[in-house]
Amino acid sequence: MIINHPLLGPRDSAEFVYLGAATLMDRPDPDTATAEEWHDYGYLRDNPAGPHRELWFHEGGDRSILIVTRNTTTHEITAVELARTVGART
Amino acid sequence: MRYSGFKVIKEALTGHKGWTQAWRDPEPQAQYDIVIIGGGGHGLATAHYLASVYGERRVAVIEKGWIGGGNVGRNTTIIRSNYLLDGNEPFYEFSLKLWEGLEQDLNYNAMVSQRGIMNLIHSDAQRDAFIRRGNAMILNGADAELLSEAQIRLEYPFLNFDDARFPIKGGLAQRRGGTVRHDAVAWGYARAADSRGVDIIQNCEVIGFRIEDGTCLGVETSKGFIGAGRVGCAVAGNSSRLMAKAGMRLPIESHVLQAFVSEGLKPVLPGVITFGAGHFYVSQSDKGGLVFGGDIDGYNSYAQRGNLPVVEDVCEGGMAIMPMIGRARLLRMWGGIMDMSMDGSPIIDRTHIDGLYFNGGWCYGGFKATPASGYAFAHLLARDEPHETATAYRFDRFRTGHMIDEKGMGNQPNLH
Amino acid sequence: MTQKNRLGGGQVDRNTTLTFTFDGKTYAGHPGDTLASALLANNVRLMGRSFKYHRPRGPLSAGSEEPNAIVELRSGARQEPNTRATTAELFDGLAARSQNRWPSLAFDAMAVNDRLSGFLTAGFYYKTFMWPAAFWEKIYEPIIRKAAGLGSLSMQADPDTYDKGFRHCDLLIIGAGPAGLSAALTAGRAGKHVILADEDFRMGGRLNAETFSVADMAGADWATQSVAELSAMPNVRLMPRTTVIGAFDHGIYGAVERISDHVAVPETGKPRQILWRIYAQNTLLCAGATERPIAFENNDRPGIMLAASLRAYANRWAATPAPRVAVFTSNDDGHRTARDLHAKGVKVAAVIDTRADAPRSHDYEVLQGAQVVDTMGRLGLTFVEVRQANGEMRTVECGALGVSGGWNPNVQLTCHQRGRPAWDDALAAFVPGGTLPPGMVVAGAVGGQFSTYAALKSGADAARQALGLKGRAPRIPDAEDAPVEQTPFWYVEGCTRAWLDQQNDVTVKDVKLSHQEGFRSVEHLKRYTTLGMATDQGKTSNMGGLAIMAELAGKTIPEVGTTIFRPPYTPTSIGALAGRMRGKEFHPTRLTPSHVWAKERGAVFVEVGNWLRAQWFPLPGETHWRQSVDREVMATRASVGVCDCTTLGKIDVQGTDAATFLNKVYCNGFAKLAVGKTRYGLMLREDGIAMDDGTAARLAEDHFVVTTTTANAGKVYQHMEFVRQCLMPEADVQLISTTEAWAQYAVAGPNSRKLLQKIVDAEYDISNDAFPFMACGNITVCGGLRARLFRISFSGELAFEIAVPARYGDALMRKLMTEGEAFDVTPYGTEALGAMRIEKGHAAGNELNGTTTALNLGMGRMVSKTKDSIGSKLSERPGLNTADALVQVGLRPVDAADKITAGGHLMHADGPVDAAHDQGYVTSAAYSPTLGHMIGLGFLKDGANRHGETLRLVSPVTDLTVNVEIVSAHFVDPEGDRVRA
Amino acid sequence: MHDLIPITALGGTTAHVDTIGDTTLTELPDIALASVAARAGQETACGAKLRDMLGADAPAAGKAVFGDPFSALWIGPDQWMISADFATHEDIAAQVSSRFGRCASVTEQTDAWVCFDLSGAGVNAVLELLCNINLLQFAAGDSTRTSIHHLGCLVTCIEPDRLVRIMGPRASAGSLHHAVTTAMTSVA
Repeated sequence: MIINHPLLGPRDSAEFVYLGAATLMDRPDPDTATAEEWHDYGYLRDNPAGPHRELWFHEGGDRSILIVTRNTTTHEITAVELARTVGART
Repeated sequence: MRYSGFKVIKEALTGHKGWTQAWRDPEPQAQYDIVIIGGGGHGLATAHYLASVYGERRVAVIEKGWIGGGNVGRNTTIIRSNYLLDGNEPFYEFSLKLWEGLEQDLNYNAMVSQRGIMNLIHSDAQRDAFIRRGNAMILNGADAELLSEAQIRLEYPFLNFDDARFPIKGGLAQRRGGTVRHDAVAWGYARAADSRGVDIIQNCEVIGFRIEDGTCLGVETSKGFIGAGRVGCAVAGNSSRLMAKAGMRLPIESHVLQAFVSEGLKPVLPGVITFGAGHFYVSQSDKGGLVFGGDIDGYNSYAQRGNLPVVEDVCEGGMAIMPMIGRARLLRMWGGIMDMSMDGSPIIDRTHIDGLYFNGGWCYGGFKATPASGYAFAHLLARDEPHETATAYRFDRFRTGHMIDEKGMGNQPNLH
Repeated sequence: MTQKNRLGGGQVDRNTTLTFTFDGKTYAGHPGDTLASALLANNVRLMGRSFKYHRPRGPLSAGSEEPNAIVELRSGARQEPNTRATTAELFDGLAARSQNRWPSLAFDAMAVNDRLSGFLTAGFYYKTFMWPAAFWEKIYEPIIRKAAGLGSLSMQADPDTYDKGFRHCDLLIIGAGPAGLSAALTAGRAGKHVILADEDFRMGGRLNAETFSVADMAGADWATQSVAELSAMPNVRLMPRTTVIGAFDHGIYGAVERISDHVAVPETGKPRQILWRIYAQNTLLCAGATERPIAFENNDRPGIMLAASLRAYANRWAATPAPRVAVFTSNDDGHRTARDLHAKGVKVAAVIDTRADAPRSHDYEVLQGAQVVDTMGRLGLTFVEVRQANGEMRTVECGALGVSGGWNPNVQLTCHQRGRPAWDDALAAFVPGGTLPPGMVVAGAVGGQFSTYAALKSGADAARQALGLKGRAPRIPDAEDAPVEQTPFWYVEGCTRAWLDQQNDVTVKDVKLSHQEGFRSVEHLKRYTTLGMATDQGKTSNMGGLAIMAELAGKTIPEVGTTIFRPPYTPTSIGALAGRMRGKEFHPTRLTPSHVWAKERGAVFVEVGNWLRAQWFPLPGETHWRQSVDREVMATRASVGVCDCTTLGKIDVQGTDAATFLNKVYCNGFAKLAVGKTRYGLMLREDGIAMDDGTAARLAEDHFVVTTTTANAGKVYQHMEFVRQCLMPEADVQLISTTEAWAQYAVAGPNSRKLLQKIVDAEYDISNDAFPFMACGNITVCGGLRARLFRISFSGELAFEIAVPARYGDALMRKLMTEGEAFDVTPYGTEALGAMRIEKGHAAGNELNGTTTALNLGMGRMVSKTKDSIGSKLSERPGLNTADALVQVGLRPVDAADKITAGGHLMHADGPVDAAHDQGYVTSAAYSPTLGHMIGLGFLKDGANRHGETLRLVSPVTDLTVNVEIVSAHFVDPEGDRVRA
Repeated sequence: MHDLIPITALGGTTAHVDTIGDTTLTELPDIALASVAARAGQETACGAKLRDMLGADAPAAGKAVFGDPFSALWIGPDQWMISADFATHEDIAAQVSSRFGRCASVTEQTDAWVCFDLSGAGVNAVLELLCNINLLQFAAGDSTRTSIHHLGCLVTCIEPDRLVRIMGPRASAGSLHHAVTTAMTSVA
């Protein structure tokens, strides 16, 4: 697969390490979250057949973590963002 | 109709006119006691044991395509019970015992071939881990044998001993491990279940569940509503998609695992060999093809196909451990969709919806589990309590912290 | 060595004669020949045996779709099984052998299977061999396995090498027939970066096999001229002998280039093959079409082949299988074969055409509305039996029969991303469907454009369309443009032993039986009969099987389904897919800065991940590794030892939020760590399980150096980047790995300070007061070299770790050795390191096994309750905090002579020994030279409260049962006086 | 002056040079390296300092800037690798750090890497066997991190098809050297 890196352009996915669903960025608030919320965060996944937001670490490149929107049935990639930028915005 | 050598000879002499359909092709009835969703190995095995062991008479298996078209038809055919943890080992050993009696049970030759499985050891830490595992196997009533490097040289002289990046330091063998003709498992269970009255309904896709007041009453399908006292889901690979129709999120990600077969070669491999310092395992089929595989591609996918990096990674492992295969040719590669669970172990459990039961999360290890999975799921469906070998496979183990993590990789499914 | 069946003309170089052998017999051929064409020219039709029935077989085709003429090439370690004679390029000295026969190709004892074929029908093995149960493994299966496979491996390591590479292009054109060449010319002239790949060694595709003219010259000449023009273009890369094996995601194609398969032995240093990963903006598939056979009784005899292959042998290779041939066809294309062979002077005995209105000829007899109903000839065709339109039978004498049932587009690559082909009624064939791999278009015969002109035009058009080229369309050269008419004709009525899949011996009868038994979907058919699962992947067989199944089911062919094609397009050497990553190069090797020195010193090395580390340093007279290791431990504990610990991961953490960041990733606190101090840290995964441990040294308010275990360095770095970028995006933290930048040595033992004082520059006071336990700092050594010093200890002794830039590591080690002579300094390896850490009770990889918590490790109280850190919440789950949770303990044998084995399980001293009574397990074990017996670390249920208890350590897999006493894991200096000395 | 004699990444006391066919691989031990990462909120200030130091704008993503005495490669968002002559800049981290003050984190990287120059006609033929770089677009000043035989490397184009600099992990210098010379032999 080819991931169109926002800074570096098209890069082979083999340069990346897959980290999982982008929901991993939504870590529960340690002060308020319930045990159930921690369980859901840690263990439940939407796992859709279709567009999926997911994290790819550019280990063999610039060490950015990207949020890639990729269709799990066709592997088509429709969006790529820098996780740090998105995380800082939200 | 019973199959036998005599029957084959008789038919050969009479022009094969007497062979009948291996299983019927019925239309669904309005109501069953138990409906199994998924005509793969696990679903068909469940139906067989429901009928043959638990005496259930009104059982249907519904399959969206053709039976045996999922992971039971696309795997590397290995059976073994070389697990470490108490939550797993008794279950897989039970499965291996069922394999050992499968032909007689089903009156179908699935070619269970116990030529052994050998996990190679390449470091002291790995040896320590394999000794622990071998002991766990023996303590659970399975067989295990630790081999020295010298013994490996004797049994597997073609491995790379002298030019290895990671030298072979021994191996953990399970002599009762081996391979099975995978398609025949689906067909054998189907035929046996059908012969006891189970309706196998192909090309019937589940569109949704009918759930009222927290109770599942049946399934909406492409062939209309089918009522059921209990509904069991065994659709590994598609578990999340199916259970989403019942409003559930699962501790599962779907990943693609590629597998490979070479052109037919005269027999060279005694059994299954796994390379402990790379991603490569291999056996040789009764037709002569080297059947091999390695790691999952590593990203969520329902596409049933993989990509080159993993193909190369697997072949690199193969050439590293077995450099004689360089001139053998890869004939075909394919991808199956794995239910990768959050701790690498399966789930056989009730759901929070009455009458709805779940079997899935088999990761890439579902094939070897087929008989025990069917048996344990049948037990759960018939008795509404877990089978004694499958008590740990609960949904709530992640909530309570009782994970069954053989590889110690934690809640990252693609690492299991 | 007469080439009895060699004709005139063709594209073989008669000026050069090549000699080769087949089954030990010597023959002659020419450059340009394939093994098959040369054998046919030498009047050899019998080239192989089928898989199941061992039927005699000759080539069915002249290309990579070949199911029958499969041979072993070369000898010794280069023996290459299952090679298609139809694509093997002839070279001088080539040695080929037939396979799957015994004792000889002409007389094969296993041909008895053919007599038993009535019993060996599709799926027969599922129905028998079940009684008695024990017989399967002992008797039946060994017999079946003995018959398995076609060719054989040499059992020796492949002596050749393989490369892998990457290429990028604007347009990848797959297939250099008329469509591909036309497309390449169009794109190349427009200045685009083009790769043109073709599996053949000669580009031109069917143009080389036909007698058509293009632009008023022979088609083959036009191809040659076009190739010459293309090769002069710097922006066009021609890749003959290159098979595109697969279409992968996002325009990545796998292609195997055969660099040295047409020579006896690769040139020194050159690869046999190269796997190219081609990154194509656009791809044009011009893969052509494959002729399809017709099934009729005994249609598999040597000499029976596809009609277009018969004429390819005649036209391109100037060879005919026999001087007298016949053609069996359902369409006009078969007549081309008759015409071309007749023109070459081959006697055409008859053209048997299934159509009543078949065109007649002056040159040979045409039997209209006739069908071949049987054939004769044990090892090669002698006669065909024909049923004529009027029902009369007639025998036609011929040594070869060309069969033409029409053409199937080669849609394989269009299906590699699971797109399904579409049925084209007009062509009565599957053509590329609507869901091609993104970026791919097709042209030429694969798209149903069967005439030469249509191929040329569609190639040019498709290239223009794919690349968005503007301007006037190029002129298409004049060429053959015959209308295409394909009358479906799959099999001759009433046939049973009529082969569909010739290699796997699947006949019409087997398909009928499959249907009868309910195996009716295409996937069931394939799996039950093995149709299409041979080395040709069903290129010539799938359609026939589908057509018959459709007829039996009363459905159309597309209703029955399509088989899916999977990579690779043709079978691909495993060596090529592995490339250089084998032997010692399987993984890169990491060497420590003291490696050169250690090697001089005679160290024994061990692989630790990709690192090579010194395991121990044997001295003269030491004959067993334990002698060396015990000495190293004792010397270190007695005076001073040095160990290279560069392999530990080092991560530089800087920024104003560095301390906050570490507070998040470590379960224990770091915010209040003073500058100049180091702290032990335990890192959890978010699921509460221990991930790694190490130290963090605070060099400045905003600067830490974190160490990780050797094994987890990459994982920890990745985890820290995740926390930094995904969980703390606003924080001011910067990370970079410095693992390899610094040579880092542990200097341990009571005299370690004294030794270091001889090296550390005088202005740095490293006395216990000035530089106490867990101190750290930047210093200089040996007269001004920048260095770092950490007072940390893994051995339990007074110890330091000293780091200098890696290039000085060798010199520093030598310096430590010479300066340390006064203290009998001893270098120690990983074994002594391991023994000392077990003596001290430090957890390592065996304990941090991915399932253990801080509680298990006896560090439960380290998990801070006053702050949030990764993993702290999920570590609170009840299942991880049961009263009988496993806790790390030490183990000593009750009888000091007894052995302790890592991996052993712990059981009550009396009582059952089984999984249900398991109390825990041993993680690490070593001989403690300090204590004079073996010791171990392990995890034991409620271990903290069971010190002093005697348990049974059982390890049935190593045949060991010993009694052990549970003790504290801190065997040496439990109070920690030494490290603080 | 200290008395410790350095060795090169390949383990010699002098730089290794291999010429095979038309290409030459030269080990470059005399390069000092330091990473510079802008502190959060200090990106502009850090960019200005880089401009001062390089005499040019800091290289953008995937680019390199060559200067005297300092050159720079982009290695990540707001992160660069600065290089200079070892003889005069052995203490490059201290030198760079003093220029940047608190607007950047600076880390010595000199001995984290082994540096090679691969030169000669047809360098691209070697490169295409080693790493996935689109050589159709690899122009002078382009720099990319890529994988060579499983080793993460920085490859910088100095002169297209004639001269590239390859930086790889120092501990694996031998494996990297073997990979490159093997490819040089393949295409020779």
